[in-house]
Amino acid sequence: MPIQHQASVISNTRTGAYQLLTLTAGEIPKEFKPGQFVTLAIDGLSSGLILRRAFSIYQAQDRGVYGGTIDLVVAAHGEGTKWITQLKRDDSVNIVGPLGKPFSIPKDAVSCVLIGGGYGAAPLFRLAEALRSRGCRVDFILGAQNSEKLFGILEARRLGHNVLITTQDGSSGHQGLVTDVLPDLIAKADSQVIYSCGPMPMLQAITKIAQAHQIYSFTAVEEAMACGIGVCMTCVLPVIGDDGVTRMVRSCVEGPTFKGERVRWDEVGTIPPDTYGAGNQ
Amino acid sequence: MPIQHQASVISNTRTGAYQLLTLTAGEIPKEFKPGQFVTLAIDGLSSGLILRRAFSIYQAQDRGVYGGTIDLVVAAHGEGTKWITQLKRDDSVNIVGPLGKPFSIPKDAVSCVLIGGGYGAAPLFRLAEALRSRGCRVDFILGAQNSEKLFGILEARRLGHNVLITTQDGSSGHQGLVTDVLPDLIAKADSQVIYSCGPMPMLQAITKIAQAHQIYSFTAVEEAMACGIGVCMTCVLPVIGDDGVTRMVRSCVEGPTFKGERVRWDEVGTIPPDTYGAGNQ
Amino acid sequence: MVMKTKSGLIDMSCNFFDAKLPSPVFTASGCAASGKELSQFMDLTTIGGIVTKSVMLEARAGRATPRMSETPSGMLNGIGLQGPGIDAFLETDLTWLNEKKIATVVSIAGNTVEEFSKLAFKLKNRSDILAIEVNISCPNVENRNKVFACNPVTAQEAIKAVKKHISDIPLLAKLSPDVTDIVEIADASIKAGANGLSLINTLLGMVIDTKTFKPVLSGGTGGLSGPAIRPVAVRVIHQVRAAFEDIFILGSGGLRTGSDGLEFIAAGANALSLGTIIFNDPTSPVRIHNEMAEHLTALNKTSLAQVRNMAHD
Amino acid sequence: MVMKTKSGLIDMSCNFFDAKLPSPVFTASGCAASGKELSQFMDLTTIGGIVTKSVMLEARAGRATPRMSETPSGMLNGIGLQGPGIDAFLETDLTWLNEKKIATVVSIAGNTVEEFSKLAFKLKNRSDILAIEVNISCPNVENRNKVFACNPVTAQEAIKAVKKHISDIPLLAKLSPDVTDIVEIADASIKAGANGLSLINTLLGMVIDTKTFKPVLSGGTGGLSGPAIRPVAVRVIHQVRAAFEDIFILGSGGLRTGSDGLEFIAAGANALSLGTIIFNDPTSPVRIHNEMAEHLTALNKTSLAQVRNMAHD
Ligand SMILES: Cc1cc2nc3c(=O)[nH]c(=O)nc-3n(C[C@H](O)[C@H](O)[C@H](O)COP(=O)(O)OP(=O)(O)OC[C@H]3O[C@@H](n4cnc5c(N)ncnc54)[C@H](O)[C@@H]3O)c2cc1C
Ligand SMILES: Cc1cc2nc3c(=O)[nH]c(=O)nc-3n(C[C@H](O)[C@H](O)[C@H](O)COP(=O)(O)OP(=O)(O)OC[C@H]3O[C@@H](n4cnc5c(N)ncnc54)[C@H](O)[C@@H]3O)c2cc1C
Ligand SMILES: Cc1cc2nc3c(=O)[nH]c(=O)nc-3n(C[C@H](O)[C@H](O)[C@H](O)COP(=O)(O)O)c2cc1C
Ligand SMILES: Cc1cc2nc3c(=O)[nH]c(=O)nc-3n(C[C@H](O)[C@H](O)[C@H](O)COP(=O)(O)O)c2cc1C
Ligand code: FES
Ligand code: FES
Repeated sequence: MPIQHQASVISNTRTGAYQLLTLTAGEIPKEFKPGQFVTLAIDGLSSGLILRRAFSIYQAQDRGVYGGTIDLVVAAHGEGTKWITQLKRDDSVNIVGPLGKPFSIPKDAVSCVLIGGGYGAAPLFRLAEALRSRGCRVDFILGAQNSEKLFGILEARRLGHNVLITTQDGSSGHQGLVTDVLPDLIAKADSQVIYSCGPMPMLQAITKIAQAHQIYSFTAVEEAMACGIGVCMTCVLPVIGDDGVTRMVRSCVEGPTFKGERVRWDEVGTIPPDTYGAGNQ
Repeated sequence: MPIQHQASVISNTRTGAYQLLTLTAGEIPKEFKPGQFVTLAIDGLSSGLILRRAFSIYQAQDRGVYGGTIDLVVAAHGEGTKWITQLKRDDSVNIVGPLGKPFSIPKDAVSCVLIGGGYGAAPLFRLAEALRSRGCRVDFILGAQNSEKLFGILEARRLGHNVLITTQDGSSGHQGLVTDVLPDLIAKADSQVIYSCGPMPMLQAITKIAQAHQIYSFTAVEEAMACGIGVCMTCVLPVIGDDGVTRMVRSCVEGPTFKGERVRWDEVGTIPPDTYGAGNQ
Repeated sequence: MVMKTKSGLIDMSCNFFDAKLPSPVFTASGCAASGKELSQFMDLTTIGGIVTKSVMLEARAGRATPRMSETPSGMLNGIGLQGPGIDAFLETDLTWLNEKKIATVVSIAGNTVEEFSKLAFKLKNRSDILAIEVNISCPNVENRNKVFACNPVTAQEAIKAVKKHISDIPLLAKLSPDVTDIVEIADASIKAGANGLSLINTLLGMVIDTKTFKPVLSGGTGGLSGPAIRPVAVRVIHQVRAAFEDIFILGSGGLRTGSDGLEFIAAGANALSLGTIIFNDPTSPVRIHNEMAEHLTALNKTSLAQVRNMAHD
Repeated sequence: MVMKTKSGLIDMSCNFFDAKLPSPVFTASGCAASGKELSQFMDLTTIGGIVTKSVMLEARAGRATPRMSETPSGMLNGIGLQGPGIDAFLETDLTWLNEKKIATVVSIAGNTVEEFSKLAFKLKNRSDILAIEVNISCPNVENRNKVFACNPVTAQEAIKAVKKHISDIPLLAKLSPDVTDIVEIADASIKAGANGLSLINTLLGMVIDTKTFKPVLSGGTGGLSGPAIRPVAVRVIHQVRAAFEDIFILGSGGLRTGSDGLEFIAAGANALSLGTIIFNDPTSPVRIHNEMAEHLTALNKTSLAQVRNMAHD
């Protein structure tokens, strides 16, 4: 059950190209499962920005000196995230969460690859812990445009068997894309499941590789959201259901995590003609 | 000439019911004369509050470690002033000033009463200095609803011959209104000019007393302003010109200081039928 | 129905045709789906009720994404009425709402007069609906000429088609502010049998992406909502109330605070529906209800009804 | 006319009928008086020019205060066209503007068709005016039926009355967004002789004081302006441009940043006029001009003209 909480900023520190934001979160951490996100309102009643902003939950602590807390990794993008990245200790911010469907976790102790693009790595560390506690082997691939935009390398090293780094400009690790190094890793680690979070083209490419290797792919997508709680229908994408029918599905409540092969990646941003209800426009 | 300046907050401290806000002000202090005001923009480009807020200049320093600076006395009222009163050191705020017509200053060394209602006292201290440097005697009456809302008593004591205090709840000084104690002071100090700033009914009552005593009254009015620089025509009130004709006059550029007897106090908020242009609605 | 605030007691109840509700606050169509998601945040029986997302005859996939763009103090949406179609809606969504005893206004939208007629037929004689809102003002149709509420004749036809089948359930006509003379459209709707009016739907707007220089929304234009449009909503409600003393008005458009709600009531609204603010603050229906109560008791009022129409002299 | 930015060179010049101006940016009518006050903050010859406050035939005191109310990302105003009357305006204000060589669009407003005709007569054959803007859309008149731009017939009559006396000076008809079909009104204005259109004037709105429960503005309703209305302005400009490929459009409504200005240009505007944002930022005309130039060069554009109408396919 999602909870609305008036949070206080505990800290907001720079980490590479991002801000690591720690907030009081009340009961939210108790409800949290890896892959879920929270939304933050921008400013108070006089703000001209009325929509909330969504962020993956990076860490969630049940209890501590401040009660429950969560950590977010925030990239300054437009006006809303600029405001968030400038929050100071003790500032107040309204949060709602945990939201969305968490990652599916295999019953068995299988070998998993976790792939994060930029701040997309954020939700993967609590996932890695959950997988490890099931006895899964966990490997990481962290990719970004440049080394500044890589997130969580040290923690990946702590939790992962292998940690591969890629950057597009070659400033760290392999120069290129996460998908350059994925096939080799799958072969070496005998991976059974891939989890990924990052830009849509990356998720799509990973899913293709997973399909080629006949292994599972779970992706966490990022669609523009107005409400984040399933009431507005802005965040939809075409997803094939268990019955084989494509529907325009809300990524905030039926996602953000989807089985990769269920998302019609090529047709995101369109209504595929065979979508349920597409004939009645 | 008014100047637009991107100011930094030097300090923002509580003083009674108000915040004393010190800002860098570039060249504004050089241009400043007592009675003038500045306007502050609320927040950055994402703010839903697009109109500037007006504040009397309380102090203006030409030069110091921060270059020119100004001090304002700010009462939290609605959303805009709430934002201003919460500014922190080093926050940035856009200011425009000095704006408006300063108080007229007598050529001769006459006896003056300066009357401030609440934060309306703010513009009177630099005025007192200017008057004293002309050799004028200065007396103060500071009034407010309660003692929390009195501003500048110590400074008034430093600059004034007599300082009378009134509060409506009797928590300091005489219980009642500034006008209760004014006639006696005029008699005692042989006052020739009254300067006042505060709520409209106070300015009106003071002007009546001044007229009864056949002495000058200069008032600084507070009308809701959209632009503060004379381009929008929202801040008008009916004022009698040198030619005896009443016009709807902009209080931001032709005021905020007016000769008391020129303002048609009873008809503020109306267009008196004999106003210039009133026949052509 | 009398509630206690910091400053006193206040009767916040709302006469909604024959029903007496504990609050005038509803959720607006398209901004609370069919209630299930929001009910995680609050007990929807403590507010007035919900207006469900406009449902069409058939299932509908809606428009391609992007479907929204944030705008200054508002947003533009072009959802395109994605939904399950009336049959699935009645079976699943309305059944759930009835089980939970949530007062429900069912919003319907048709592409043609005939579709409105068929939709109404499906709702005939139902005793589990508080009212039917006839959405004749959705801006997200392919052709501006298809917005029924932009023309008194088409408005009248659509409402008549619904009224034909509906006798016992109050009908609300949801109107668009994008007209030269709202009173004319209101008049046509009332003459066609509308028992009340929902004022206002979104304003037609557009946002252009300044990287691609193309419209952001897949459909080009969309509906502008949120606090930005509130002064237009207040004006429309005031204007229509001045023309029709007795018509029931469900007010919407930019409500954010209890004070905003009271503006609407003073302008002439009988009840309120919250749209975009729900995205900002999912518990806003309860908050706004409480803020209105606090505001009124602080002014020594004892009932909400005391301020209704007060902005008229 | 070619200026240098961080990323390159860009031609920001604006073809304004026969004139070539250094910038497409104007100040909007009623938001810069007659230029004198603003010229303390910037050199008004470096921007496109100014549109003066709508002037009437006679001196006019305007409406009683309160004349404004702040609204979410906007404001409501009911100034009521306070001004000195055309004769005093020409003698004092226009003389000053000419002395300073500031390109000037003179805005006129009449209560009747005859007044428009008389105003036009006063402006006949003047070579010191860039254009005449005919304000047929001021919402602050006593009677909604008096808004000429709400009806194609009255719009046509007003424009014709002006055109009768004016041959050499371009005429812009300033239109209201508060109509069912803006293209119809635009068409009527063009047929009556308008050489261009100013889009948009304010939206009719109302704010109610929730202490007194009465309308805040002395006139009850007022005109809504500012960023809040920008998506409506972009939509109207886009809609009118789609209907009239060649008509000159002076765009206004909620401009705040250079990016906003480019939205207008891509939608079809030839030039821009800044209203409410001037109250927020008196140097915004220069800022917005520069932001547009920076934005365009960062996208490797070499002239503003390259993005005009780009939102149309
Ligand atoms: C499930 C989910 C998880 C996310 N996790 C993170 C995270 O961990 N760290 C992080 O830095 N960012 C994350 N994002 C992206 C973040 O939400 C956007 O960067 C942010 O909303 C942009 O807001 P803005 O005001 O800076 O940009 P603007 O462009 O001004 O935003 C305008 C509007 O568009 C929406 N929007 C714009 N870009 C995006 C986007 N990429 N995704 C969703 N909405 C968008 C905004 O919410 C807002 O409503 C996540 C998004 C989603 C959907
Ligand atoms: C010349 C002048 C000097 C002033 N000096 C001071 C001062 O030294 N200290 C101080 O605390 N206040 C001063 N004020 C009043 C101050 O400007 C208002 O309290 C402030 O604008 C209210 O803004 P808000 O956002 O809190 O209120 P809101 O009610 O939210 O404001 C809404 C709108 O109304 C306008 N407005 C509302 N009340 C007033 C008002 N009383 N005067 C002018 N505009 C108003 C605001 O500017 C804004 O545009 C002065 C006003 C003027 C005109
Ligand atoms: C995302 C979204 C979807 C909407 N869908 C509908 C709808 O299906 N039917 C309808 O009548 N109105 C719909 N509306 C309009 C709202 O019900 C409401 O009338 C309008 O948004 C103004 O209110 P607001 O400013 O509080 O949002 C929708 C609005 C939004 C923002
Ligand atoms: C205070 C004020 C006064 C205005 N006066 C006039 C006027 O006299 N004539 C006119 O045509 N438009 C007038 N307008 C409308 C503006 O010129 C402009 O079209 C409108 O405000 C939309 O632009 P904006 O959102 O940038 O302000 C006025 C607007 C404001 C805010
Ligand atoms: S963001 Fe509103 S339904 Fe997903
Ligand atoms: S506030 Fe705009 S003219 Fe005075």
